[in-house]
Amino acid sequence: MNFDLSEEQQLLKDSVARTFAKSYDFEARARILASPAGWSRAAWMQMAELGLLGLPFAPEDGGFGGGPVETMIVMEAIGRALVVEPYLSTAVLAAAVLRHGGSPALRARLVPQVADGCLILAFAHGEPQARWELSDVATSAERVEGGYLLCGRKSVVVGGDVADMLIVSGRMSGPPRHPTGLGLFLVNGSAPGVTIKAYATQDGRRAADIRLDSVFVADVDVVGDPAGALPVIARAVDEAIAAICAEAVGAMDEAVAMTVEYLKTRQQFGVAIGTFQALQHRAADMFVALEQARSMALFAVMSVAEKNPQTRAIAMSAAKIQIARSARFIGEQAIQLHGGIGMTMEYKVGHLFKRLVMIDKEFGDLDHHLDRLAAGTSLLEEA
Amino acid sequence: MNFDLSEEQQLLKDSVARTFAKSYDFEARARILASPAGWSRAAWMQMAELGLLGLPFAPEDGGFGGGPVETMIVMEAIGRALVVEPYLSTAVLAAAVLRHGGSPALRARLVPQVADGCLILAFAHGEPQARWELSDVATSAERVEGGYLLCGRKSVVVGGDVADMLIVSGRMSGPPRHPTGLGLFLVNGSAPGVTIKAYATQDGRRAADIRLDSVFVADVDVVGDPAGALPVIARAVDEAIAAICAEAVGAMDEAVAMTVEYLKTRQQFGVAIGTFQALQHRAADMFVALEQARSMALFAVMSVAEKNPQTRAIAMSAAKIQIARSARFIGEQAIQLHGGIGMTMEYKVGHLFKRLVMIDKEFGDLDHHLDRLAAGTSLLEEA
Amino acid sequence: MELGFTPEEIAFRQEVRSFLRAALPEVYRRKLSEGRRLSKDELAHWTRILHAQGWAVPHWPVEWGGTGWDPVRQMIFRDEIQQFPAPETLSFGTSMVGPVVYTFGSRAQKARFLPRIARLDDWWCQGFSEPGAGSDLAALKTRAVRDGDHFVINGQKAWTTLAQHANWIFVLARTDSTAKKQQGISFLLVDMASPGVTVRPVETIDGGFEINEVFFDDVRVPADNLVGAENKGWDYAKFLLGNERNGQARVGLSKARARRIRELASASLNGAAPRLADPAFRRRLAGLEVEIKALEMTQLRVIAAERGEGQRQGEGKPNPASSILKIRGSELQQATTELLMDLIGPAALVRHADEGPDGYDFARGGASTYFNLRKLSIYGGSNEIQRTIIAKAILGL
Amino acid sequence: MELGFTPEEIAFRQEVRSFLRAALPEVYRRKLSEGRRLSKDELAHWTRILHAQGWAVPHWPVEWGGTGWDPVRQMIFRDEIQQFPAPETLSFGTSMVGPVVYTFGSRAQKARFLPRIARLDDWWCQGFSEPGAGSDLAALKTRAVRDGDHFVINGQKAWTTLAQHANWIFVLARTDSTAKKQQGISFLLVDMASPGVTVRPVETIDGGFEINEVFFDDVRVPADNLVGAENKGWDYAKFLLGNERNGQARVGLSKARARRIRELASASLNGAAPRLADPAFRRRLAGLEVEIKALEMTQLRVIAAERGEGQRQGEGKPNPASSILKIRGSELQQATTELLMDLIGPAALVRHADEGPDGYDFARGGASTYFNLRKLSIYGGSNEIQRTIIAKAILGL
Repeated sequence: MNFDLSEEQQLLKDSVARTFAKSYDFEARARILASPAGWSRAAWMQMAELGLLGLPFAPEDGGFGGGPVETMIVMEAIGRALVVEPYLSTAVLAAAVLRHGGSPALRARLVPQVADGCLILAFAHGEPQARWELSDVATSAERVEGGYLLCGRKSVVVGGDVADMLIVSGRMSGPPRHPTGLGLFLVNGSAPGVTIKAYATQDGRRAADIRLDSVFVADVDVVGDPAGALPVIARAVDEAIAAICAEAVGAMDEAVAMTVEYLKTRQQFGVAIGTFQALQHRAADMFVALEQARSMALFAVMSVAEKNPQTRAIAMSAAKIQIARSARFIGEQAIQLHGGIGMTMEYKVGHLFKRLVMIDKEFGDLDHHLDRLAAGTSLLEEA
Repeated sequence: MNFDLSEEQQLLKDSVARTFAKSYDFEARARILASPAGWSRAAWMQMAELGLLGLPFAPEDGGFGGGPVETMIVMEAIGRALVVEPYLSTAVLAAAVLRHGGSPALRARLVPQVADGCLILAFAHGEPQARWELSDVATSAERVEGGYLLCGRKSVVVGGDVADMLIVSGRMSGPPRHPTGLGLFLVNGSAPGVTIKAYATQDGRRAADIRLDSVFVADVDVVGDPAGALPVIARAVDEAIAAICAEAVGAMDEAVAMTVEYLKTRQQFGVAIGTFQALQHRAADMFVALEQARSMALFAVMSVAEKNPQTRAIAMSAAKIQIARSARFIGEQAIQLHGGIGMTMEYKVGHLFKRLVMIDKEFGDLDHHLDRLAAGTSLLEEA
Repeated sequence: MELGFTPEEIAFRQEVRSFLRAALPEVYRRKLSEGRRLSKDELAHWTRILHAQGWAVPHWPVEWGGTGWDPVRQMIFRDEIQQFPAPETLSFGTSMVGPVVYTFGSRAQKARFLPRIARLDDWWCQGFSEPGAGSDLAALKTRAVRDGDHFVINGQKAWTTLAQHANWIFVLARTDSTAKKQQGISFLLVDMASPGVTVRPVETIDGGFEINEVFFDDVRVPADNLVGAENKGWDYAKFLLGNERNGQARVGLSKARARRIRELASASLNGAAPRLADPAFRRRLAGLEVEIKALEMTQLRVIAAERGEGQRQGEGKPNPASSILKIRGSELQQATTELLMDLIGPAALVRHADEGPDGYDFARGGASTYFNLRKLSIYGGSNEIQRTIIAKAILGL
Repeated sequence: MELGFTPEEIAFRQEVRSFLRAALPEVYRRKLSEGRRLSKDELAHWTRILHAQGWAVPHWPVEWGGTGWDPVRQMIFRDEIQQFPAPETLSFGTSMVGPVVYTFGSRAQKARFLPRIARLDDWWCQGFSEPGAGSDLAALKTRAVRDGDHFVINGQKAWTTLAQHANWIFVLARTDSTAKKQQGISFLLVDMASPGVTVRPVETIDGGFEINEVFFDDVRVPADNLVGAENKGWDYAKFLLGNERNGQARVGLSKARARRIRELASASLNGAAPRLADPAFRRRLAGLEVEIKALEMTQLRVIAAERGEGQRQGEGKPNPASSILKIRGSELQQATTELLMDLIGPAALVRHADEGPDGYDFARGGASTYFNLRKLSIYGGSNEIQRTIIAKAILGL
C-alpha cells in the first residue's frame, strides 16, 4: 500500500505538467478553440513527441508499456489544462479496443502510427436509442464476400470527425441488447457510404453523428471476434471510465484551487470574501468532495486491471458515481463562489465547470451507474 | 384566497395555546411521561372540556362541526407542546372512520361519549407484513350467526392500549392487498380473544400489538359496509395525514424557535454563536424548510375534503413528502446547533426531534409517499 | 381562512389562458419551451400585443397603464404567462426602472418614459453592478460629477444584461465621494446613444451573449435625467431590488419546465425507452414537483399577506419572506434544468449552435439552459445574501 | 505506487479475522450488531482476551504492550474489529489518556497506570467538556489550586461518557487564572473515589445512559498526578484530540452496518416483501456503499502518507486531512443508521426497553442508534469546527 509515484511516474507527471503549462495555458487553449478546426494538430504532435500517444501500448507493439497509473497521470493533467484534443478517444478508448481485441498483425499495423501521431482513432459505438447501454447496438454487420457490410447510425461519437479511422461496432446477429453477435470494424472516415455530421460539444470538443450506408469492411479490418466483441467493448469502456475519472479529478483540483485563490483575493464589504465563514465551510466541503473523488479515481485505477469483469464493472460504476457527485457539487459551487465572473467564457473556471458537467454524460451518468451498481452484488463484499 | 384565521378560529387557537402553555409545559409533560400510565387522563378531560374531542363531528351527532382548518389548529398546538395523549388516533383517525363509515345509529351511540372524553378509540389497522400499504390486511373476518369472528394480528397500533375500544379492520374475502373485501369492526379492548401487548414508542407515546383469536363482533358493531371499507380507511388515513402534517409544523416551528433563541444566547469563543455566519445560514435554511412545510400542510388542509380520492391521495402524499424532508432537516439541525444539550432528554428540543423523526414512520414514510406519488399523475396537472 | 381561489379568480385565470392561446404566436411559445430567447423584434411585437390588450404593465398605477388588479390577480397573470410559456415583458423596463420612475420620478420623467417603457419603444438595461462590486453593490466606483445642468459620468458597469439591445440605461453613480458608502449615490437615466458610452458583449457559459460590460467615458447626462434627489439613489435602488426579489420565484417557469420534462420523458426520444418507465426517474420528477408546489403555496401565502398588508397600510414594503421566494425559486429553476439535462442523456453533449446536427430537437434547452441558469443563485442578491437577510431581518440573529 | 495491500497485509487481515472468529463470544457480536452496548464486565472480559493475545493496545510503544505494527496494520486491525463487529477497547484509556501518559507522563505514572489501562483494570473517563464550554474547550472554568503537595479541584464537567463506570478521570483544570485562555490549564489524573467527586447520569435521546455530569467539590489530588508540566495541559489536550480525530472515521462500523442493512433487506421482515426488491432502496444502499468505499480509500491514503511521514520524520503530528475523516466518518455512520431506521419501517416506532414486544428483533438498534449517533457530528470537535480547520489549516483561508 503506497500511493507515492515511482521516479519514472513522477518524471512523466512533471514533464506533462510542464508541457501543458508552457504551451496549453488558458490563452493558448482559447486560440485553439477559436481556430477553424477547433483543435490543434501541433498540440497533438507534441503529445506524440512526449510519448503520450503510445503510452498504453505494449513495447512489442510499438508502445511504451504504460499502465493505468501512467494513464491516470496524463489524464489528470489533461483535466487540469482542459486539453480538447482527442486523447481519451484515441489513446485510451480506441487503444484499449486494439490492445484487448486486435490481433498482433493489426496492432503491428496501427500502433506505431497511433504512437507517432499520424493516426487518430475514434470509437464509434453509441447509437441514438442506446443511452449508455453497451449492448444496445442496432447497426448491422452483414457477412459478404471478403468482408462485411455495415448499415446504421452512430451518435455523439466524440472525436468522430477528427479521427482518421473509426472503430465501429456492428451487430452480426441477435436483437439489440443481446450480449453476443457484436463485432468491431475498422472504417476509414472517408470510405464510401460513410457520412459524418460533425459538431462542437458543449465543452469545446468535437463530436459527430455518423451514418453508415452499406459500408464495406475487408476481413483484414475486423478487430477480433466479429460476433463476440462485447467483452472487449466493456473492458475498453471500463478503462475509459478509469481515465475520465482521473481527468475529472484534474479538473476538480484546478477548480477548487482557483476558487480558494479567488476567495483569498476577491474583496467585498471591505474584506476578502474568504473570511466569511459560510464561504469557508463551502470551500471545505469542496475540498472534502475533491478528496473523496480522488480516492475513488485511485480505486478505479486499482481495479481496472481486475480480471473478473463483474468486479471490475462494479468498481468502475462506484468510481463514476463518486466522480459524478463530487464534480456536480464542486463545479456548481466553483461558479457560485466566483459569482458573475464564473459565468463568463473569459475565465477558466466556467470551462472547468462545463467539462465537469459533460464528463457525467460520457460512459454513463450518475443514474446509469447507480442502477448498474444497485443491480449487482455489494461493493463492500469481502474477498 | 385568504390564509387569515376567522375570529372563531383565532379564538380556538388562542384558547388551545393558553391551555397547553399553562398545564402542558415541558415539566408537566415530563411528569406525565414518568407516570405509570405514561399519559394523563386529566389532560384528556381538559381537552374534552375545551371541546377538542368532539371538534370534528357534526353537531347533529353531538360534535362541534369543526373542519380541517380547526383540526389543523389543534394539531399544530399539539405538535408544539408535544402532547402525548391519543388525540390523533381518537379524535382524528377513529373519528374520521366513524364520520365517513359509521351509520347514524352508530354515531349517535359513540360520538357523545368520545366528545365528553369517556370513550377513547384507536384504529387497529396496520399489520406486521403491511408496512404502510392500506389494503394489505390478512386479519380475517368470518361471517357467523349474528356477527363476525375476527382472527389475526395488528401491530404498532398507536394508542392501542389506552383505547377503550378498537376499530379493527378485517378481511371478508380476497387475498391480502385486494381492494375489496375489507370490513371495519368495533372491538372492546377487553373482549374475549383480544390480547394486547402494550409498549412505549420512541417518542413517548403508547402503542400496542394486538392479537385477535376468534373475537366475536356483533352486527351492531360493524362500521359501514363489511366488505367495502377500503375507501373509508383511505379517507380516514388521508385526514390523519393532513392532521399529522399540522402537528409536524407545530413541532418544527417550536424547534426552529428554540434553536434561534439558543443561537442568540449561547456564548462560545466570547460571542453568541448566532454571530457565526455558517450557523446563521443554517438557521435560515431551517426557516425556509419550515415555511415550505407550513405551505404544504396548508395544501393538505385545502385538499383533504377533495371528493376525488385519487386527487386527494396525491395531495396528501405531496404534503407528507415535504413534511418528511423538512422535519428530518430541521430536527437534525436543531440537535446539531444545540450541541450536547440537544442530545439529552432533559431539554425539550431532543423530544421535538424524536417526535419529528417518528412522524415520518406514521402513515407512510418519505419513500412510501414518493412511490405513491410517482405512480400517479402529475401533482402539477392543471384543472 | 379561504383556502383556494375564488370562482372569479379561477375565471380570470381562464381568461388569461384563452387570451394567450389566441394571441401568442406558436413559434414564440416553442422557442421559450426550448430555452431559446426571443429576438428583440419578437419581444417588441409581443409587448405591443399585450399593450393592445391593456396588459403590458398590469402592476403599474392605472394612470400609467396598469390594470388595477389585486396582488392575487397579478400573481395569476404572471403564473399563466410563465407556465404557458409566454414571453415576459422586459423586466428592466416594466419591473425595475418603471416603478422607480412612477414612484420617485418627476412629472416630466413619467410622461416622457413610462408610455415608451410600456410599449417597449425604449429598451432599458440596468447599470448597477460593477467589476469590483458584486454582492457589495454599494461599493460602486462609477462617478457622476455635476457640470452646470449636466452630470458627467465616468466608470464601468458589468454583467449588464441585454445592454447590446438597449437604448437607455439606468445608472447608479457616486455623486458625493466624501459621503459614506450608501450615501452619495444618485440614480441617473442615460441615453445610450450619448457619446462616450461603449458596450462590450461577453459570452457566457451557455454559449450565449446576454451580458455586457458598459463603459462610460465622460458621458454627459442632462440633470433632468436625475431621478428624485441627488445622493438619494441608494434608497431608490433598494426599492427596486425589493421589487425584483418578489418576482424571482418564477414558479410558473418551473412548472412549465417540469411539464416539459414529463412530456419528453413520456416519449421515446430517438428510439430509446421512455425515461418515465424508470421508477428512479419518476420519483425524482415527483419529488421535484412537490418542491415546486410547496413554493407555489409559499408564494400564495406571501401574496395573500401582502394584499392584507396593502389593504391595511397602503403599498407594502418588500417582505423579508421574499428572500425565501428568491432562494427556492432559483434553486428550483436550477433543479428543473438539471433534471431536463439528465433526461436528455448523451445528447446533452451536443452544442446547439448553428451547426447542430438533426435529430436532437428534444435536447434543445437542456444543457444550455442548465448552464445559463446558474446565474439565478448569483444575481439579484446572491442566495448567500438572501440567507443573511433571513437570518438578520426575520430571525433576528 | 503500490495500489492494494501486500500479500503479507492480506494474510495479517486473515489472521485477525480468524482470531476474532475463535475468540469473540457470539453474544458480544450480536449485541454490537444490534446497536447494543456491552456491560462493563463484558468489555473487561473481552479486553483481557485481547490482552492475552497481545493485541489490547497495538498502537502503544512495544515497551508498554504495543505490537510494533505499522500504521497500515494498525488500520487493518481496527477495521477488522469494527466490521466484525467486535468490541473496541475503551478509548478513554487506550487511545486518550494512555498515549498522553506514555508521551508526557513521568516514569512512575507510566509504570502505575499503563498496565492497568491495557487490561481495563482501571476504567477511565474524560473530564474535558463543561456546560459552558463545548466546542470552545479552552473556555473551561474548573479550577485546581495548589495546596502543598496537592491540587484542590472545584468545578463541573459535562457530557462525560461512561463516567458512571469509571474509577479514574483525566481532567483539564485551570491552574493559573491570570494567564491567557489556553495557557494556565493543567492535565490532572483523578481517582474518582476521592471525596468530593459526584457523578450524575443524564439520559440521552436514544433512551440510554452514557453521558454524565461530574462535579468536583474540594477534591484533593496528589501533585504526583499532574501530567507533565503545570500550565501546559492545553498542549497535551491538543495532542490527545488530534489522536482522537484520526480514529473517528470508523469505516469498519459503517461497513458492518451497511452489511447488516443488506442482510435485513434481503429477508422478509415480519412477512413483508424484502426491501431489497425495491429498486429505490437498492439504489440508496448502493449509493451509500460508494461513499463508504470512498472514505475507506481516503483513510488508506492518509495512513499511507502518515507511514511515509513516520519513516521520514518520526512520530507524525495530527494531519489536518484527518478532519475529512472526522466529517465523513460521522456523516456516514449517521447515514447508515438513518437507512437502517428507514428499512425497519413502522417498527421503528417501537421503543426497545425492557417491555418491548416480541417479533421486532430485527428493529433493535434501528431508531435508537440513529438517535444516539447524532452525537458524532457534535463531539470530538464538531463538524463545523472541522470545516473551519480544513478552511484554515489546509486551504489557507
